[in-house]
Amino acid sequence: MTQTNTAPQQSLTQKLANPTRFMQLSGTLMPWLAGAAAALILYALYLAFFVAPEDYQQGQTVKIMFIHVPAAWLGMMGYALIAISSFGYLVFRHPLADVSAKAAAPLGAAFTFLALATGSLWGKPMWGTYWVWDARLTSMLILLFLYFGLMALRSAIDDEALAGKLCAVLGLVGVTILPIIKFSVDWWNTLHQPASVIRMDGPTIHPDLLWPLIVSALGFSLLFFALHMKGMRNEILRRRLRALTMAEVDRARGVSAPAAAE
Amino acid sequence: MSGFWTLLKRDLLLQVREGGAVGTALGFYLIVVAMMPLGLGPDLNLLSRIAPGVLWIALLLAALLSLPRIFEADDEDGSLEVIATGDLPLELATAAKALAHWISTGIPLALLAPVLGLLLNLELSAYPVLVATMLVGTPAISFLGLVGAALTLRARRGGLLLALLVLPLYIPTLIFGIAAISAATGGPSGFQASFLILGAISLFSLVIGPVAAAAAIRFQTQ
Amino acid sequence: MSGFWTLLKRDLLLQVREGGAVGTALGFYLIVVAMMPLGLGPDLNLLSRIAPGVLWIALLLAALLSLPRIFEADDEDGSLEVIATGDLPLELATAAKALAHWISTGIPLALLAPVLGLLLNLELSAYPVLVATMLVGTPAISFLGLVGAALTLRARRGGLLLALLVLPLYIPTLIFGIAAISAATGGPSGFQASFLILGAISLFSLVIGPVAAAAAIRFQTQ
Amino acid sequence: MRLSVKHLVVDRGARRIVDDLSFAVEAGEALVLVGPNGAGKTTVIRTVAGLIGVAGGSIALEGGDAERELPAQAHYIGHLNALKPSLTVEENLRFWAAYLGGGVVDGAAIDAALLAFDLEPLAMIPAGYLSAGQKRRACLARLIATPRPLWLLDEPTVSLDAASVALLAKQVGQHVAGGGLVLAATHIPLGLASERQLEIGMRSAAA
Amino acid sequence: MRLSVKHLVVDRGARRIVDDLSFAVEAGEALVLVGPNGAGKTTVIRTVAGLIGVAGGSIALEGGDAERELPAQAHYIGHLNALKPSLTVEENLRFWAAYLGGGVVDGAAIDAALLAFDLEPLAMIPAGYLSAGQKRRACLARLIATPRPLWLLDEPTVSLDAASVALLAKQVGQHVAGGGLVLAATHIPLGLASERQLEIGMRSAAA
Ligand code: HEM
Ligand SMILES: Nc1ncnc2c1ncn2[C@@H]1O[C@H](COP(=O)(O)OP(=O)(O)OP(=O)(O)O)[C@@H](O)[C@H]1O
Ligand SMILES: Nc1ncnc2c1ncn2[C@@H]1O[C@H](COP(=O)(O)OP(=O)(O)OP(=O)(O)O)[C@@H](O)[C@H]1O
Ligand SMILES: [Mg+2]
Ligand SMILES: [Mg+2]
Repeated sequence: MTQTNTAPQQSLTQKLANPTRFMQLSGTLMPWLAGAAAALILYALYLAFFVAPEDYQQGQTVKIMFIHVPAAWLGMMGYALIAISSFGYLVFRHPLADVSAKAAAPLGAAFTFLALATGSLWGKPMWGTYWVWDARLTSMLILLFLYFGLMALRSAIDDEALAGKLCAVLGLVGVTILPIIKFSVDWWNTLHQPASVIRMDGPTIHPDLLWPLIVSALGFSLLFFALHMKGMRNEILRRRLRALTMAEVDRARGVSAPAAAE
Repeated sequence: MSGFWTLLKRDLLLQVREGGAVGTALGFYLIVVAMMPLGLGPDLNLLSRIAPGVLWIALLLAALLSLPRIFEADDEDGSLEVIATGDLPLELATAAKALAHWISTGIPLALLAPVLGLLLNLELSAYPVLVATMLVGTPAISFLGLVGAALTLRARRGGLLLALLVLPLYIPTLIFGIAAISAATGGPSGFQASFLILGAISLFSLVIGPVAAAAAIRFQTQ
Repeated sequence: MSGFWTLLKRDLLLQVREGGAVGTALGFYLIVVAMMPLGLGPDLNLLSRIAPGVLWIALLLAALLSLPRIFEADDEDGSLEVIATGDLPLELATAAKALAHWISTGIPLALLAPVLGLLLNLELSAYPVLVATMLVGTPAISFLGLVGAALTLRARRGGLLLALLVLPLYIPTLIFGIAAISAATGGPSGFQASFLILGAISLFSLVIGPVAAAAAIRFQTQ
Repeated sequence: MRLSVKHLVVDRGARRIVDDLSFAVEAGEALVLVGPNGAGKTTVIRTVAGLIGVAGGSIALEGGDAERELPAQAHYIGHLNALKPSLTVEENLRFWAAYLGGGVVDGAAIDAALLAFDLEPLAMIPAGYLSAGQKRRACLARLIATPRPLWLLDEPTVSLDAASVALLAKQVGQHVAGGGLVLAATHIPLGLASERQLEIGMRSAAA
Repeated sequence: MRLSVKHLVVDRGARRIVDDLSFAVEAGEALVLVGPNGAGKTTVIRTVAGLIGVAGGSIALEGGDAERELPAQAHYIGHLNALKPSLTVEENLRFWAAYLGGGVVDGAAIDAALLAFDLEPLAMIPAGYLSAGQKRRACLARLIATPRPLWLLDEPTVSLDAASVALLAKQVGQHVAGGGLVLAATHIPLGLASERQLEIGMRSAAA
């Protein structure tokens, strides 16, 4: 038997109340976040170019690392953010969760793409080719496809509320399959290729390289969150604008409604 | 549960009545495999080396093309909404449809694979393994595909979008499917592990597929 | 003729309005190309050797999946019947739809091909030839595909059957498309000949496609 | 038994279509929703059938089978006929009877359903070959093939000729006389002996 | 002008649906086909619209534009509305006006068409968001946006409320008064001032 509790006041306006608070909070937070991100990234660049030593093997190209590695981490984190938001949206029906998931998709895709692009640029001097079908590279590429899928699904459905729910379902299915992909791709590569995977191991990183890397990672993380917050703000504003236009249309219709009812 | 069988029986009956569904999928499979030598060159050594991969990729594509039909017809003529008002939970109803897809598409494709293996000069010893691997792997194709079919039900450009959503999810099946066959035909060992993982992926999708698909459909009848 | 441009404009507008049609086709293209190394193994020498074939086959498949939409939506909502009562001969109306398909699918796919060439380690010198060949070859994909789309309009299992009908028609394009690229990158000579033949096939399908498609549609409105 | 809808609120897209609507249908009663195009009749019926989620208020079938969801106790007849073109009229009907009846098909009920909508001459014809009105009748036959207490009918008479409308009116009358509940939306009078009408206004004016 | 149908024979599948039917519609006249479900009304209208081939007999628009095919001089309104859900009502209408009018869009005619079916408040809404009756009205507006002498209407009033039926009746009346021709099939009276009815029998009994 369908039973829904009567909640006459749980209306659209109430749902918008939360985003309103979010808008205020994020409005004050934004400048600080952006400023801190810029400062840290500048400091990291300074460290990278003037303090960090050249790698004895890789020479100047090692500097790509300070962008590449944070981008790779954030690319992966973006999907985690989407998964958490999707869960929040499906379970708690919180509209902000959908806004967060929507804003995170292009951002995560951009960082993933950045990791891929810087990785391939780095690959040319290191491996002599822009691309190899190495496990890590392949799983990163598939992650990019998952982002593409999410964005394509959202763009293919008119009804925004529906699109949000369906993307949440896809986001959750994707996250359960993601570890399997990572694991399977790792396995696939070691099957077909000798263990000649060209990659420095964490511990071999010289402390002089590690410190700028950490600063840079922090800076890029703040940048990610700043952009994410900006994206969410834009999306909320866009939704409000849409609601206003719809209301306008409704009002126009309301005026002539009695004529239709006659 | 009786609703489950009723639905499964009807879906299979429709496949038969609408004639040639199975034949079409098999034909497509055949053509894609036949196109490969045209595209990649007729070198038999090369072909036999890449045969497991070609067979799996072509199978994925053939199954993929038949996915949109899982819900489309029932959605267009309003049946899906009536199905949603049945006693049967929607999760089981979607599972019945995925099962019908597997029986009418997955199994025939898996059984045809050895014949196409001949075209690609696949080692004879690989044939039993090929069929076994595909029979164990194809449920994942149907049940993960179910999610894609449900998600893209009302989306424009159904088929293409569906492919875009579903192919990444198919990658583990592809990799372990190929690994199992390669291992069995003298590649690095580990056939059993790949085979078991393949089965695990199928079981996993048996659970997750219908649940996600039912949720997606509920959202879309709105 | 003004009806021709009206229809072309609307079809392109719908592609834009319905968002991401182009992106979806590109995404699918990318995924299928990426699946090949997963299936065939990561050996770069092998991949660069078969790259032209892989790029062409994946392009065919991506175009193929977008074909059903050419007429489907217009048929479902009744527009096709109204189009048939217009002043514009149905042959030109179908040509407008094929042209819209080429602009929105063929051209973007051809332009994306070089990027995917990178993934397959295709020789850099081949890129201009690759794009030129694909731009000249893809009209045949759209205009021959048109016939398939029209023939399978009312058939159940549209996508699969369509693929089965159309893929054989695509084989000449595939063969000469690959031949032209191979010839240009140091394979056997004869680039010019392959390229011209490819153009001839496209011109031929430009004529035959709309005529056959219009006939098929007339039979099906009955 | 009693269908009671209280303070129903329904949104579609971002718009509020139904705002605080309350009504009840008693056993043995037929309630017809009337109102201009776009008033929200379809929305209300689909919401009761569980196909659209509610944004507020409650829908309950008091005195119904507590074990089963409301939609599983109702027949929903929408704009589409839910017929498979390649199955015959009888096969279509049997499938729905089996599916909606939990696997049990009562042969006598199928015959009664075919008879009720004058479908016997068409029983062996694939549904794809029927005219618009014949299809609609084949769809309506579902109501008789599986007994369910609540009928939700959205413009059931579309494409029906006068004789067929009378057949439908007779079936609705019998269902109501037997203690059934009917909630219908239509622009054309159903011609029932006793029906209550509920006027649904243009909600958007109020929202 | 005169639509003259002589000894028309139409087969569908392997069955003869229309057998030796003759009728004529004069300029300034509305002919309404009536008959039970499955009588062949849809078949006749689609045949006149050129969507079904004839098995015998002739269909001609005497005194029409000799340069153009009959279907290009007629508006066909079938069961489906021919609206793109992602285009607004006005965009849909403009497209059809441009396509059916040979590329020329008369802005005033579009406005008149929107006005005629009370669509102005809905003009900017994507067609996918409309209710059943609103969609039907948007479909009918095509009749006004491009002038064509012959209107072929297959159950044009489906889903329309009483007010909208009156709007349609008014437009049909004006078209006829201006010398136009109308051939319609319907189960519900259109409410025209003057209409001639043609009863089509149950062919299947005879076949
Ligand atoms: C397109 C090509 C590439 C992709 C997609 C890629 C991807 C990644 C990813 C996902 C990570 C994060 C891994 C983790 O922390 O678990 C990473 C880290 C790293 N990558 Fe790349 N990479 C690429 C090319 C390269 C190249 C050419 C080099 C240098 C030879 C390189 C050096 C590194 C290093 C040093 C790290 C940090 C390692 C660590 O965290 O232990 N990458 N890359
Ligand atoms: N999918 C949708 N998204 C947003 N709004 C919608 C959607 N479907 C319908 N509407 C709007 O909801 C309102 C009510 O529609 P509904 O279909 O319930 O009307 P109705 O009373 O059944 O009308 P009709 O008599 O024309 O069938 C209309 O104003 C319509 O524009
Ligand atoms: N595609 C088809 N193939 C074969 N027979 C058909 C087909 N479509 C309709 N028929 C048959 O043709 C006859 C006339 O159908 P038609 O649709 O013209 O009737 P109609 O007068 O419009 O009826 P209604 O009032 O129900 O719309 C019917 O008996 C129907 O069974
Ligand atoms: Mg309605
Ligand atoms: Mg009819």
